[in-house]
Amino acid sequence: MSGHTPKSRVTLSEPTWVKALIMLAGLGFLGFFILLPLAAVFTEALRRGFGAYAEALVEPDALAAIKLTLLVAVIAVPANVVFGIAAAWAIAKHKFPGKSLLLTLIDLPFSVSPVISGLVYVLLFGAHGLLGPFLREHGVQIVFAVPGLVLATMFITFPFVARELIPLMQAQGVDEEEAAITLGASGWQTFRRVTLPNIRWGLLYGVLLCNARAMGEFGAVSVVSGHIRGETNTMPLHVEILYNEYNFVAAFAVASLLAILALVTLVAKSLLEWRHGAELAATARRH
Amino acid sequence: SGQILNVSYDPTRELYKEFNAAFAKHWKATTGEELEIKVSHGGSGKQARSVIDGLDADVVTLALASDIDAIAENSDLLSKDWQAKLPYNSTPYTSTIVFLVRKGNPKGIKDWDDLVKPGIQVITPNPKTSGGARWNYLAAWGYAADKAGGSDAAGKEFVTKLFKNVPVLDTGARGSTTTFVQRGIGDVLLAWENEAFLAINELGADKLEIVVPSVSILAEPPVAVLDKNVDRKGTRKVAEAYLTYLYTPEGQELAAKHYYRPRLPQLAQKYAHQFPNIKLFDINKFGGWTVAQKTHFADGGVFDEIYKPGQ
Amino acid sequence: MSININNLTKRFGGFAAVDGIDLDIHSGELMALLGPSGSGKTTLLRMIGGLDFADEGTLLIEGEDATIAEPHARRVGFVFQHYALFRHMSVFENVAFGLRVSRRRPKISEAEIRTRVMNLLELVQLAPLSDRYPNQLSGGQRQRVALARALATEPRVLLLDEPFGALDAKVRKELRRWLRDIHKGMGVTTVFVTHDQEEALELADRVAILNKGRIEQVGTPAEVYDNPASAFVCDFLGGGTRLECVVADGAAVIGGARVPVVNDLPPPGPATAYIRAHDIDLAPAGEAGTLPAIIRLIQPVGPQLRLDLDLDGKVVEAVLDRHATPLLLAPGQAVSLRLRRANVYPA
Amino acid sequence: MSININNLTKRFGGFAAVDGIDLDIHSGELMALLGPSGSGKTTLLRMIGGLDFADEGTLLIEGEDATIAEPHARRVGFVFQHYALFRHMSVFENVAFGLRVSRRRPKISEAEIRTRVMNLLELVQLAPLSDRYPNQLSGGQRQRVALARALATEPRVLLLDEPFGALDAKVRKELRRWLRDIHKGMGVTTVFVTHDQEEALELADRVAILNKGRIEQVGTPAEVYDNPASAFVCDFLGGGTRLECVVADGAAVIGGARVPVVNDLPPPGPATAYIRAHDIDLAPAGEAGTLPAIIRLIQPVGPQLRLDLDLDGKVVEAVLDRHATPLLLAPGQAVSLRLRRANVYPA
Amino acid sequence: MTVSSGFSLFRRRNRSIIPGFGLTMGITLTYLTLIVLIPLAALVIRPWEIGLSGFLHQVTEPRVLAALRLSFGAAFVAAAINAVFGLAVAWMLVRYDFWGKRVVDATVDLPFALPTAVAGIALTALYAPNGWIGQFLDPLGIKVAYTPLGVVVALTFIGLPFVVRTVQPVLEELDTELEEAAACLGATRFETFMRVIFPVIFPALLTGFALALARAVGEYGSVIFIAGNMPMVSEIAPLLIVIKLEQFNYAGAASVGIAMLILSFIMLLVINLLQRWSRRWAGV
Ligand SMILES: Nc1ncnc2c1ncn2[C@@H]1O[C@H](COP(=O)(O)OP(=O)(O)OP(=O)(O)O)[C@@H](O)[C@H]1O
Ligand SMILES: Nc1ncnc2c1ncn2[C@@H]1O[C@H](COP(=O)(O)OP(=O)(O)OP(=O)(O)O)[C@@H](O)[C@H]1O
Ligand SMILES: [Mg+2]
Ligand SMILES: [Mg+2]
Ligand SMILES: O=S(=O)([O-])[O-]
Repeated sequence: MSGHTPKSRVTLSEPTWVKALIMLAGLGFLGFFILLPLAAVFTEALRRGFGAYAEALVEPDALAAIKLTLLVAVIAVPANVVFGIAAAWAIAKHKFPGKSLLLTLIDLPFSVSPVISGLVYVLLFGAHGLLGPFLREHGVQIVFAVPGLVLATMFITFPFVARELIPLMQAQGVDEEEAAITLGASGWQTFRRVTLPNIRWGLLYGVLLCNARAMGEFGAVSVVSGHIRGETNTMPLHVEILYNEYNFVAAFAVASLLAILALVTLVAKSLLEWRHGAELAATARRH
Repeated sequence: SGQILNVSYDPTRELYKEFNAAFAKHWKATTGEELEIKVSHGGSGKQARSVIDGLDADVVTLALASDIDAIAENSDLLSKDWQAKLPYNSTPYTSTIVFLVRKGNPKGIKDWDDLVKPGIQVITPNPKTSGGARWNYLAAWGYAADKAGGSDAAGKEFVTKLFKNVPVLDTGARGSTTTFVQRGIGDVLLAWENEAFLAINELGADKLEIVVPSVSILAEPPVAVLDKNVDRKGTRKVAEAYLTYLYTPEGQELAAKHYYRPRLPQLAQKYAHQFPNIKLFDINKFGGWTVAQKTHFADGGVFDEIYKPGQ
Repeated sequence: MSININNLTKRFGGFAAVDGIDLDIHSGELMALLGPSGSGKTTLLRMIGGLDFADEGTLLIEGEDATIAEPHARRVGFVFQHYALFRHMSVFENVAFGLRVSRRRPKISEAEIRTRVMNLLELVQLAPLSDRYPNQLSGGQRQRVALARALATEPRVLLLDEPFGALDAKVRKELRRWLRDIHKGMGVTTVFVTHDQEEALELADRVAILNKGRIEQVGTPAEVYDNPASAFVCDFLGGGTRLECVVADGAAVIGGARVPVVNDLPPPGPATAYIRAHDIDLAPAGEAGTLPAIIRLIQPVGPQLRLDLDLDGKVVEAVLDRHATPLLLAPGQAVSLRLRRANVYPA
Repeated sequence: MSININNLTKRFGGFAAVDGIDLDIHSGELMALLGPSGSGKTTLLRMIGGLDFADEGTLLIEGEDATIAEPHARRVGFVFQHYALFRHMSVFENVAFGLRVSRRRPKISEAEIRTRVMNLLELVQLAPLSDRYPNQLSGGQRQRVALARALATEPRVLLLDEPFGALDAKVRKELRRWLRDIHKGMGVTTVFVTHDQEEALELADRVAILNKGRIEQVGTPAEVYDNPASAFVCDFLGGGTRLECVVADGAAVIGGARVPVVNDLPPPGPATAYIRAHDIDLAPAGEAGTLPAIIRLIQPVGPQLRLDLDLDGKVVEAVLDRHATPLLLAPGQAVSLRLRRANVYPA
Repeated sequence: MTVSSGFSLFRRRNRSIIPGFGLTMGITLTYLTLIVLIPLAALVIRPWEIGLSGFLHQVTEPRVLAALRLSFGAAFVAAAINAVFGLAVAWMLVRYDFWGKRVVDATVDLPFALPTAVAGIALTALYAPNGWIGQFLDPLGIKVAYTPLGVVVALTFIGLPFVVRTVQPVLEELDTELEEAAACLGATRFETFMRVIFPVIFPALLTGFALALARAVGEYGSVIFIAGNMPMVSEIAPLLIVIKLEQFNYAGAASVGIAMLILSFIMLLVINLLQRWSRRWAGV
């Protein structure tokens, strides 16, 4: 009777068959929806070998698209970082009426179709838009040029950094800031030396996701791009063009570059989580 | 050095790639000026919309006259009589609509009537967004109407049946070709003649073949200079030269090379062997593009009726 | 470094968390703010520290008006209940923080920062742990870092919010003595918040007892314990069993027995008496001037014997010295109670 | 409903958290598992409750082998330190949960559930709050809900892990008495874990003292307090000041003074003596058989007077009754200590 | 005391000790207004030229209604699929140990990062009748690409991380003692899940569902490649906006856009209310 095998925490585990079912459902789901598409991208990209793959990436139009994408990200992401930090500071560290309204407005771009995100700028800055004619008279081109791409990208990625920081900073409370202030630190010193180090991983995570989305946005930039070869085509648009030229290898090669970017982002992110799990755990991780 | 922007539609990518290089060289030789020619491709309607909204094009080379009409109507970029400014209705090359089927023509598709048979899947882009698709639609309509002695009712019935056989509506000609060739969807693709040739060259003569219907439409993709833009940018001279060059033997050779039917008689003759001999009717059968556009493709037009529920 | 608080009031919404408080804290004193949860202790302390600002009233620190001064201008050190240590800084850097951000010119040299921080860490017995990060420390150690950090800027006033609230009983006791020693050694005016009566009585020079945003009594531990100014204070400081009584002839009469009253006698008539467990002696049943009771429960707890006694259906708690209890007691036994003294308040 | 634990062992990795424990818990008894943090109390309790399973040894409940039985089959009620109340259920639903998921057939009727739950809520004095959600309750109230919930399924054994650990001092004291009363009323065998000596001594019928996964001593509160079986137990139960001594002639000699030894005397030679603060009397300086000391600090705490005394550079803590202290004491004063008794263990 | 110091006294008494509110709030509101509010206002006022009746006419066209129904319906189905499988994935990641768990965990975020157009092309390549997966489904008569099912597939892909990432932290924080308590009280594993675990994670699940839904409703890039875009059948609302734009029908495009905004808003409102209700125990 007492020659039993020891078991542990039986109360907290499902029967083996249930466990197997959940694993199967989970892994199968991820396999079908994540692994296979990813595999498809790389298979197609390397269909003609590595030479063709590399060639597709150094082709001048591809390089121009890569440069443009980087340029857009380099402007849009820091702008959203400044905004995100400011918004998180105001919302998480202060009390004011209308806070939940502000939070809703910050989330707004998230529930707006990318097509609409592009459209609003056309309605605003297009030749027949509200401000377009005036700007045109003064020689300012916004849509169908880099500023339009940047604006649409900013709109799309608007909530990312703020959304990452607000719950994190709310969870951290104001104790440390108050402590710093009683010790004589100025507002800037408090931010620089106390708040920023506390949110740095969350911030970096937000920046990575914001950046990935900024580089990968298609719908919104498609509306405001004008598709001028070598000039206003970002990488996702260039993928579409190559695809439409029956140049599938090149299309998937550029796509794979974006996928690699996504993967690097994710690896960086999980490294962060692995090393700074507790700090990041406070974020609700919603995007 | 100068720069001009040509806003064009999807199937002209290959043509203008080569033509631009040739013209830049020509321009350098005649004026000594370096010229950079930018191009933008997309569905014809979308391109027109971008131009209206401020895409800073010098010239447009679109799939059909109504798209340039729309530009004239919705902006002050060029005058309404733009089509009279260049020879041949401002159409330096023409094309037509043919069928692309799978190798060996397994469904035995010969002519328009075969397309409306039950069980046949026809691939065409969406006439709302694609210029090519409008030509497809009108070609089918014209065939059926003619066959019934000029009856519009017959035309409408025919296209209604035809679109019942369409399983996928891509937004542009290129999307449809990909769907048909790469995804293996459908039995027949309605395509620009030049697209059909290109598809065979690019994607495999071993997989596809062209079927030429008994009658088709004379598709006239027009070109125009955007007066307001070129005047503002000071590029009128080069823009006009650019379009005129399309009418030169060099330009016509290139068009023919990319399977557009040249307009210049001597070249048309030279390349006659390349293009099947089809009976072609033109847009005037529909009262010109302005009327055709309004009747068939505008919101609430005939095409929308085809997709009314309960049909 | 004295603090004078005059009619200080703070409202949240319509609710007055601190309601017209007057309080003088003497220079060098160790003052406890004691009160139940929600009585406004934290709010008052934060106003002294400059973390919240009063709606009414004034606050003088060393005679200067500090009502709206910035925390650093007040030169106060604040120790937060949950320490609020900077997680990403080592113990050393935490303590050095106030020196590094100091607005004093010329800047304090790195060498001097080192000396001063290490001296402080010696003081709080954490010098060997100076390279650790807060999450590598126990609760008691964190509390000591927080204290060293607050002391580093040489504050005129040290403020502590429930300094030992998050620690377990044993550590709490150790740190009490340690804080008293530190305070003795440095002599800095210190105010701490607690809701633990024993802690306040053991540690403080004087105790201010708060209730619903107002001060009920201020005095030395002995004063407030021996002579609670109100029923609330008496009850809150472990008043013991509450019994009905009648005040007559300068004493309280409980069930026929006269009990000496230690506090200011209320006017004759019905009143409420509090009898502390230590103020009850047991006598053989039937002795004169005593109350008859029945033993319900006897529990030896360490050096004491705790008894629950049934007095007319009411449970009375008594504590006797285990080694000095001559009677042989057993549950169910009838005994007499002699009440040595009582605190009595108008009913 | 007795529990017999035989050589129970639980390892985590290579480390034995519970290391061959033998323990008999009698039917109807209230047993405390007392020990410092990490001593294996929770692990032992969880094994009794069927939440963890032993690597070695057996566990009998009412004579039946329960070593590997599921929790519900053991019919134990478990009260978790942090209550583990179901946040999304009202107080009523929390208590009713065990009845609703009962595998008994026929199902318990809704009417009966209602009656039983409301009776339990009456018992824990929470009937008026039956519709509240847990986060609308105070800590003490939550703890009582947790207890009612555990009792609802009429367990044979009630297990409580640090039942009052998360409560503040005052509430903790109130709930102690209340738990004792409930236990008396229901008579269910109860085992509770604590690291608070006073709590264990005050509440339990018997106390098991754990150290490093082993049991050091089992006995009634008086037994373990008066006669600690080891230096660990003595120290852990508030052993008082530790002094070096020499055992000779049946007594401990400390600084020339002979001190009676209460526990089993170790062999003659150097040893360690523990003197409790209550076992120190003050005498005028120079009395025979006493130790000279100097008063460092006097602190009246409630009914007591706490003194720190300097005995040859070592701090000795003493507690006197405030009202029974005839000497006029002041810091700095030289006095004599008379040590009334000591616990002595081999050095 | 002078008037001005009296004023500053009043002012400073009400301020917070944490500085920078004015500055950061200023930045926030300015940026929000410039990037989000003004452009959206431009959208909202656009259909004025056609009036309310014109707006209503535009959005009640059968094709518009069909497209809206598809966009919202497919998004709803996709979010529901994600709720079920996302919960399984989150559960697996939190509760089970298996080889490669870290990698699996990381890949969940891929749809956030992968450009939607790339996803659309890749999914089409997979699910077309001659694709890796489609070739097995086609003989069974299951058509994915170029049908509403394809729309659901694409929307499932882009919404996948939301449910996992909102449920996962809640599951992680879920006190195992709750489950032990339930087990002690005699609940089976299934009962424990249904009565103890699920109600606690339900609000988070709902949040994840709402986020996935909101994102999916407006999605364009990944859908147009796989949808087939048949009017009345597989044409999504954002595509209709594009089509209307290409017809130079700005007012119509804006009308559909506004209709989408309004519907999304109502839907999110309902979900929010539902969520609040499901967390009624959390409010004091
Ligand atoms: N920022 C605030 N907003 C609204 N009410 C508040 C705020 N801070 C405190 N209060 C309220 O003021 C009262 C006093 O709070 P305070 O924190 O000073 O109490 P406390 O005595 O420190 O209690 P505790 O012992 O629980 O810490 C409470 O009723 C509290 O709810
Ligand atoms: N699941 C586990 N895995 C590894 N080690 C464990 C586990 N549970 C407990 N331990 C270890 O076993 C020892 C005993 O733990 P246990 O929780 O029983 O102590 P405890 O007496 O209840 O302490 P506390 O008073 O801190 O609750 C500790 O050293 C602990 O670190
Ligand atoms: Mg407080
Ligand atoms: Mg424990
Ligand atoms: O490019 S098209 O307009 O013909 O699709």
